[in-house]
Amino acid sequence: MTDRQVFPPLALRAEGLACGRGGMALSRDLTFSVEPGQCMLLRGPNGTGKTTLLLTLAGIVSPLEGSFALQGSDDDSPMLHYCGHRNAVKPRLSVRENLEFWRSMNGPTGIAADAALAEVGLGKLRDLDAGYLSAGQTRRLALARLLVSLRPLWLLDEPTAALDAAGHELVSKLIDRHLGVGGLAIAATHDPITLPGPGRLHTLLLGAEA
Amino acid sequence: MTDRQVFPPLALRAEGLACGRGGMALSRDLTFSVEPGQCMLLRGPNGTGKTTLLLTLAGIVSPLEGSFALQGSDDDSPMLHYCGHRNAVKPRLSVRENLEFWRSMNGPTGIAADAALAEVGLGKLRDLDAGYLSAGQTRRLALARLLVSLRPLWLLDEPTAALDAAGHELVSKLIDRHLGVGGLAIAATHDPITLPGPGRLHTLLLGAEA
Amino acid sequence: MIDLGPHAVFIIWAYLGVALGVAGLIGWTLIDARNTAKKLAALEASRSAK
Amino acid sequence: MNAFAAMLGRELRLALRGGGDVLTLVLFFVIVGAIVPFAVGPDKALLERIAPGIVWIAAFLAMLLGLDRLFRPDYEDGTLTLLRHADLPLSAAIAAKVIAHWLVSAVPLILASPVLTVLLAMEGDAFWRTVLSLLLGTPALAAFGAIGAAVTVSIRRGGLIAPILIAPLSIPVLIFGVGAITATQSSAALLFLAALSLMAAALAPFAAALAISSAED
Amino acid sequence: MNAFAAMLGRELRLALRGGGDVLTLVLFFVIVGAIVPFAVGPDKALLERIAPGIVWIAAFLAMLLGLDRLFRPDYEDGTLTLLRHADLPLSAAIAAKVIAHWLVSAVPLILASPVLTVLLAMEGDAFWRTVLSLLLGTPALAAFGAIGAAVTVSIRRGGLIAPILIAPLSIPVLIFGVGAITATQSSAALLFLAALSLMAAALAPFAAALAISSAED
Amino acid sequence: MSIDTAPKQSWWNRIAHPGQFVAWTRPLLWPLTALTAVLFVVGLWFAFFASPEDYQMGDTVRIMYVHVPNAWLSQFVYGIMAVSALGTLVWRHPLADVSMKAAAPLGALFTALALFTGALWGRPTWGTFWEWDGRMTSTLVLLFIYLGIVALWRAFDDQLRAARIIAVFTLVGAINIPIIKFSVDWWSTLHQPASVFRADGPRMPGSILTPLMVMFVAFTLLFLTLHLKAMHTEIKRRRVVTLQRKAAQGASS
Ligand code: HEM
Ligand SMILES: Nc1ncnc2c1ncn2[C@@H]1O[C@H](COP(=O)(O)OP(=O)(O)OP(=O)(O)O)[C@@H](O)[C@H]1O
Ligand SMILES: Nc1ncnc2c1ncn2[C@@H]1O[C@H](COP(=O)(O)OP(=O)(O)OP(=O)(O)O)[C@@H](O)[C@H]1O
Ligand SMILES: [Mg+2]
Ligand SMILES: [Mg+2]
Repeated sequence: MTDRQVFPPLALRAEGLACGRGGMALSRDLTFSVEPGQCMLLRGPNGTGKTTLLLTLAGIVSPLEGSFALQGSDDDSPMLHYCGHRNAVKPRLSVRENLEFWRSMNGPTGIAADAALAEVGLGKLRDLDAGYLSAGQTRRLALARLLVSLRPLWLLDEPTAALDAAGHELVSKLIDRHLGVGGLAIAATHDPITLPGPGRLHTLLLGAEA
Repeated sequence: MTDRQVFPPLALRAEGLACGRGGMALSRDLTFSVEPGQCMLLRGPNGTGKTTLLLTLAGIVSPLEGSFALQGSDDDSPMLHYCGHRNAVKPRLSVRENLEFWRSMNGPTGIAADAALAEVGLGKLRDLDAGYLSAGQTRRLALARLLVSLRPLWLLDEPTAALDAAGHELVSKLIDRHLGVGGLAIAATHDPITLPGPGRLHTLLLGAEA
Repeated sequence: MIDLGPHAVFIIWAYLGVALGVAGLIGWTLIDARNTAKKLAALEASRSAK
Repeated sequence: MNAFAAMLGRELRLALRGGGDVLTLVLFFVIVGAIVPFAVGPDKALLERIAPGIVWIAAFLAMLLGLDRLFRPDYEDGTLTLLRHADLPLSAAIAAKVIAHWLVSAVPLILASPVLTVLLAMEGDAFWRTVLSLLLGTPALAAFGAIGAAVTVSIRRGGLIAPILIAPLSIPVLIFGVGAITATQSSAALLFLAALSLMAAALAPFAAALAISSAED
Repeated sequence: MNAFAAMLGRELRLALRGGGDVLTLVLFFVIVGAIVPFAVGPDKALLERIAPGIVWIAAFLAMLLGLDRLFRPDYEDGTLTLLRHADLPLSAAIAAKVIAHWLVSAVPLILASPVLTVLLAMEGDAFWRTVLSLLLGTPALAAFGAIGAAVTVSIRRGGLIAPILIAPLSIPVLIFGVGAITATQSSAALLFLAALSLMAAALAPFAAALAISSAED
Repeated sequence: MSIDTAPKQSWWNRIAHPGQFVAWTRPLLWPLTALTAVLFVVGLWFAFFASPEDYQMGDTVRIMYVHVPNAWLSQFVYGIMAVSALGTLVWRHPLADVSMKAAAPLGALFTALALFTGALWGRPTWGTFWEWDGRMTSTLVLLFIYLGIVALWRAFDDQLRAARIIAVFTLVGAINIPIIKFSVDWWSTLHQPASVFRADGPRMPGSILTPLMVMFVAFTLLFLTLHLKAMHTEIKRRRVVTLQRKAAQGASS
């Protein structure tokens, strides 16, 4: 149920996709589609290619076979946020400067930087040197980047890494809200993620033959 | 219950310890003790000083107030393993070479490198360049370091980070076994860790006033 | 062999150097080819053995 | 345009807050210049003769030194990956970085060049030609440097290769730069320098962007 | 002793597998030497005169270049933190690193120095003195470099500070090194070089270990 | 945004597929080798027994028969690399990667040999091994560029990725080489009295031209043969790497 449709109705479809590293396939023959308002969870043991699949969808690693497309987009402007293992947070810039930078780079189409910081629980730390943040705080800052620029597709690699219990809830809430406005999300995670409402979450299991 | 006592009976005691960063206290007036065969979990929201406390106990950050001591040790040889956010894994060396290096550096008092790799589930990858490991595999390699050199005190900072379900169990098993031979462990974590047997696990809650 | 004149040393060294360089290159190319072929054969054998 | 300014601002801020990186480069420039008299002996006429060459070599080496900081930190913390999906095209972002690199590594050298001219016993006239030639030539060095840095960024231990890739490419800059200080046809050399800088600066962002976007994560 | 060998072995392995880092340093050394003629002009007599200085500056810079790799990667991936709790004392571990650094960065330079002597038109006799002076002087450069790198890594912010910390320390080495090539009192200069190297090598591991272990994580 | 990996079929794609390429070029190797060997024998016979000494340079002119072919190859090989680099970037063809990589060490060696023979020629004619003359100097710079490229290839461990990056650098170098050549000429003519000996090609008598031409073709064929062989090896090496990784992966799962 989408209460407010912000994005054009996009869908991510992959057909017979094989991704891998260094010419070697890690996952083969993946066929899936993610519709607006849906989130796909990638699960699987360590080293089965979750990160690789996300990088492939982000266009950074080239697929070995098959194809994928974000259907319904007409222009060529960037459509996705990638949030990887590494946080792209610069020490020496304050927390707010870090976020403002990405807001300018990705287009200030989302909420204001201060609001986003408050949202992820860093409101009080906004003038601290970002190099001093703890592991979890750094992760929260990386998540705030998703909020300051609107993009329909989120690719999240272990979004809950290093986060506390409140942080886990925060991630669920952010995804929930993003889906609510018609966004798409793909998240690789080892932690349980639950969303209210049925049919919005499905899981792609990698690597395990079971 | 310690089935086989490998270490001398040590105990870690802290009295009125205050730790912090940059002269600013994060946690104050901590008094605790960890006895042989016991594990202390550090819990608390992001940024409340878990990592800082571990670094203090490892002797890397100096305490602001109070004192702590590992009682019962008579010689000056290193007594602890610190396993932090960063994995100290070198690309360009194979997985086994990485581990062998640490085995020589820390003293080959534990099990053999190959056995340790098999233990953490990297047995088959032992000749792979360690730079190619996935996030979880790298973490497993860092954990293998604990096994190749025997040290009574383990300081673990989010040992389960990036690990899958099997990895979580692995961590519990390793801690359990370490306690079983009379070791001590302190682990900062956001994930649930359970150990069989009562009285072996206690929790220190940081930061929360509740 | 003809008489190479007063600068024979230089001529001989030039040809010798080139000969050595080219021989080295050929040798290296062949050895590299042989080693790679061997490795490939071994790997393919171990694959089909499985 | 806004994003371009943000990138430029960020780079400048990082450099200026960077615990005196700028000062370091200048000091290095001066030290290389000052070490030469020790190495070749304190012969004034000789010094004056080789002074333009030394100024340019010192500038070249100083700019090499800061190069590893151009892309590597951003590569390692994941920023470059994210920049591929930014609204600003990657080549524009790189152009901003190159401009910032020039501002923080070449301009201070130019400002410090009077010190070297004194140490190396150059006369007043040559001093102005030095400043001018540095001003026109260093953009080319920065641009070639950016290409070298981009090509080597994804090599895990690749920081050392960049200088040897860049040095041969930069030889024309050195030759014309020195020519602009010494020769009687100083103005021809200056023209060439300017042309080189323009060409290199126009080419570099695209070449560097191409190299970076072919680097996998 | 076993741990010491393990450290040394690891460092050598990393350097030799590092995609030709060694080759790169040598190339850099030769290129810096070869670039000087472009800057000072192709005058043979002049070149021969400044050749010893150039050889030593090229060596100094080549050794500087590899320096950032001495501790920084280990600092950034957490290895240095762990080394504090190793069985092997930190200073011994650092001594192993410095030895490895000298082996992979100075020895190749010495082997490559003939190329420079040809390019810079030095005569046969001067060549042997060059080799000898490099052999005796480079350990001091490596040792001072290690101190500089350790201090830099422990202040966390200044990647580029090492060169300016090291340059003043290294100036005596350069002066005596050049003296050993040119002067008639070559043997006196060689003696000083050897003394400097001994002293620096004995001091460096402890100074560097002190700097590193006072760095917070 | 969409990415498709379906291969485009064409005759070119078929014969240039790495596996196919090895298959149809392998029969060429032996004839090429034989031809090269024959030409070398003929060329050397001409060079030593069937050509007169130069009236000016004396017997040292015989160095020319190895010097000039190597000097020419030093530039020709870079041309091959630049064309292959275009192939890598524009058509993304794996064969172009392979050709680029196989050519680099060959080019470096030919350039080094040109320098070596030139230096040995310079000593009797100019009285010095090395002169900072424009042509010699730009050849030296070219050698540095070659060595840089070889070092780059060695530094990457993923060769597929390396190819595109190195292609960028090769092309930048290709643009820059004329500039370097020009600047070096400008530089040495500016600083140096025009004492440099100049041998103008056309002035050569036929008795010298014949061995030169034969050696010239012989060296070029030598390069082509070695290049082809090295490309075959490189294709096999890539297969080895893939199989090794597969083995590691197969073992892990
Ligand atoms: C290290 C020193 C030298 C280098 C790097 C060098 C390099 C070159 C190069 C690049 C060419 C051009 C080949 C072509 O256009 O295809 C060439 C041709 C030639 N070189 Fe050298 N050369 C050197 C020394 C000499 C010396 C000392 C002599 C004679 C005394 C000489 C005589 C010639 C002649 C006769 C040609 C062919 C004629 C021509 O193309 O104009 N070279 N050399
Ligand atoms: N260049 C490479 N060559 C060969 N194998 C590679 C290369 N890079 C990565 N790998 C392998 O690919 C796998 C990496 O998978 P990936 O990082 O996608 O795993 P993941 O599912 O994200 O795991 P995790 O849960 O641990 O993050 C690992 O098994 C690793 O060994
Ligand atoms: N130099 C400094 N000056 C001021 N504050 C600092 C400095 N370094 C760290 N901090 C602050 O100290 C805290 C770091 O705590 P620490 O890293 O120990 O947290 P943590 O409990 O491990 O959190 P997490 O669960 O996120 O890993 C953060 O709140 C950070 O803002
Ligand atoms: Mg992963
Ligand atoms: Mg922490």
